[in-house]
Amino acid sequence: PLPDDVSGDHDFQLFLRKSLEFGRKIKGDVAALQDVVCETFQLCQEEELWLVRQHLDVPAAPLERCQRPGFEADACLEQLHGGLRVLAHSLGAVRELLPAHADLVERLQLDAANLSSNIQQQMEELGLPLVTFPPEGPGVLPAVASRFHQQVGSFFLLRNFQRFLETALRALRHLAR
Amino acid sequence: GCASLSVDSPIVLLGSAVSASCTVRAERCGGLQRAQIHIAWLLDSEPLAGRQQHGPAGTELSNLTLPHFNRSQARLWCLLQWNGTRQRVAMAELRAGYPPAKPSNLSCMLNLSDYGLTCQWARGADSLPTSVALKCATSRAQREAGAALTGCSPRDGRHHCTVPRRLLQLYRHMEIWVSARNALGTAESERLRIDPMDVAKLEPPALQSIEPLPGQPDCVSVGWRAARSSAHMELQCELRYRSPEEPAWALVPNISEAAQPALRLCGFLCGTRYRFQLRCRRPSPGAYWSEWSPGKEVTTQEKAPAAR
Amino acid sequence: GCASLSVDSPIVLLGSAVSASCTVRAERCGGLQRAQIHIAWLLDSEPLAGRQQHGPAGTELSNLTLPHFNRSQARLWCLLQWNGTRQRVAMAELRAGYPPAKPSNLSCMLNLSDYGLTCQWARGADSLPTSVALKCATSRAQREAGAALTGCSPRDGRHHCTVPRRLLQLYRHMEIWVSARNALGTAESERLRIDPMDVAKLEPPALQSIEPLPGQPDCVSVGWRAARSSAHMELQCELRYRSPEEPAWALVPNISEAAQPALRLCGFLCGTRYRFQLRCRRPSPGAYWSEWSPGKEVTTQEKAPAAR
Repeated sequence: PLPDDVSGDHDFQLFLRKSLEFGRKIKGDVAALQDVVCETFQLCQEEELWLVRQHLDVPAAPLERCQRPGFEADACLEQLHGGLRVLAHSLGAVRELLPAHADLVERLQLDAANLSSNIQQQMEELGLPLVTFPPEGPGVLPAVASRFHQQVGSFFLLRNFQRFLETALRALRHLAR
Repeated sequence: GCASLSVDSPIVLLGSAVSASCTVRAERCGGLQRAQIHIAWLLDSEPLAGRQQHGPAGTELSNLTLPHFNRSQARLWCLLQWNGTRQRVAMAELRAGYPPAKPSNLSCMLNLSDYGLTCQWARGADSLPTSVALKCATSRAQREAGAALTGCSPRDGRHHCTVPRRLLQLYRHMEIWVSARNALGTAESERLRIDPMDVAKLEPPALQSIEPLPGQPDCVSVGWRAARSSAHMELQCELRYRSPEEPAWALVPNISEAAQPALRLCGFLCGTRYRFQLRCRRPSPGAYWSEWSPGKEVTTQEKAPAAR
Repeated sequence: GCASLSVDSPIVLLGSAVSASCTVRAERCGGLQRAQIHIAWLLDSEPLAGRQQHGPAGTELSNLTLPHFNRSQARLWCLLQWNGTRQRVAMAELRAGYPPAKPSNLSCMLNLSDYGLTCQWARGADSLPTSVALKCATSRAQREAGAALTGCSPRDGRHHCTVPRRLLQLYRHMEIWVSARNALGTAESERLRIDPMDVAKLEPPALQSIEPLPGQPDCVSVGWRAARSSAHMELQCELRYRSPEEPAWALVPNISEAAQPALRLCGFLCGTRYRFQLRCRRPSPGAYWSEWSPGKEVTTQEKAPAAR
């Protein structure tokens, strides 16, 4: 677990403030990309896609150690680190669907991977062990048949990412208090 | 998945008919019973009515025909009601347009600084995603074998591009044309048969000196040089001159490169200030004039007083 | 070949000695007999005298020493007389100069439109071909392992370049320095330890509205928004205002992003026209101010007539 006195440690507080700001930036870019998906693919309302969703296994990154009752600071940081890596990797599939917005998607991938590595470096400086698994597979959307299913897959990937960030920001704010 | 949508042809001629069919497999639709299936359609956001019927192997089927589909681009949606919500279960992207218009007014110019051949043409508006390429056939064998190579491709939406030197054949005729292709067909421009050197845009020549000729007050000697980049070329140049009083330029045409380094001209008024400019081009059809050289001025000699 | 020229070191410190040796193999020199060989030297076009002697295995040898070679660049030629003509038979390029000067005044700025980090520095004149690179070390491990990567290289002769986003690490300290290398050595600038986000150049904020506060004639409400590209950021902003009569701006410092969307200020003269501008920066050392926002003007309310 996190060393007891770390919460008051200046470096750790600076890390949390920077991560909060970085998280807000990423969340803003995810929202912008959701607008693009809505405008480009006419996929805007989640409740219209539940049926199709059942045939897609869009991975969501687990964050139960960042929420009550299972909240545990170091385990939460580890889940944040792992989840950001998976989401950064899976955005590759979205990039192919939106060639005209490749810059925005690439920036999002870079930012998510960057925040993940910031967390990793901070944990290393705190002497916390960190197990990292390479994200496997071509991306989030395994060989789904139609373009439509890929587009719906990208819709849910971004929605999962948005929810992941909301939970992450809440956890970071809690740690910063 | 729960449903699949098939369209006879996703890209059609503007205004022609499109038929689509949505097949729903109840058992894969989140517990929906076959009897509960009501298939609806949307063209972008416009509701349409299909003809629903039982399909093979327990599927439910709906067919839809768009008699005159005339949107350049649209999304056709197949929807179901499920748990009181409207579910989008399948989609197809439709496009309508025309085969590419025939590119016209193809013209090319060779740039002597990098020997790139820049060609431009006129093209109608594209109704569909169209790939455009400038084709070059150098040898007769290549032409007959239909093995033309792509000289260059214009960047999106532009009507010009530049064939790099390494794909050109100088001092021999090439055939050049524009090919435009989309899902509904291909169109080719007229073929331009040119030797790239014949359409070289020359650098302007240099007027080095203009001197009155001693004893011939109405004559001058014009010293000039072709630009370095055309020093080795056959040239067809023309000189224009004018005194401030005269409204129009006088022209001395068909000056060849052999007239270097100096040209003798007579017929000038004495004691008059003249301004001279020179330009050159290749002596071939379709050649481009260089810009006029910077002007040079001279005042011809006064007439010698008649011996009394 | 007929002759070979070896130099102890082709690139030397300006003014230091250079020794060269030219070896001639008569049998490979167009029928020259050993006795006829007379080796001459040229430094560019300046004749020099060498010490000629017989060399091993029938070769003829000439040694030359330039005690103080101080040309930044020169060609050393070895020549023979052959059939009455002077023959250039071997050549070596010599250079003299100094190790690179230490780059200084390194500063960087992050551009928020593409998140490229542009760094610039001061550098002495280069006496020799010098390769310059901006080095970045992100993690501590990279720093310790000396595994810094090249963020960017300035184009010939320039003193700035831009590290692309994909090589940056945001929100965490990086070490950045300039490395200059030539044949005589390497020089490194001081190391800049920065989080690129701390040197972001912000877009100016927007002053959206400035309204007098009812019942408080000396107060106004300033409505403002940070630029979109810094909407998520911690900010340190300052407001300046001035009425036409006053020569100097008054300043309201340390306005944080939390003061959005509106800020209440008092202490203004009544019935006076004021002009307001706002700017923001990152709340970190070395941060750059944005430009001032476009100005906005307001006239404060007249004082309410005292009740008699």
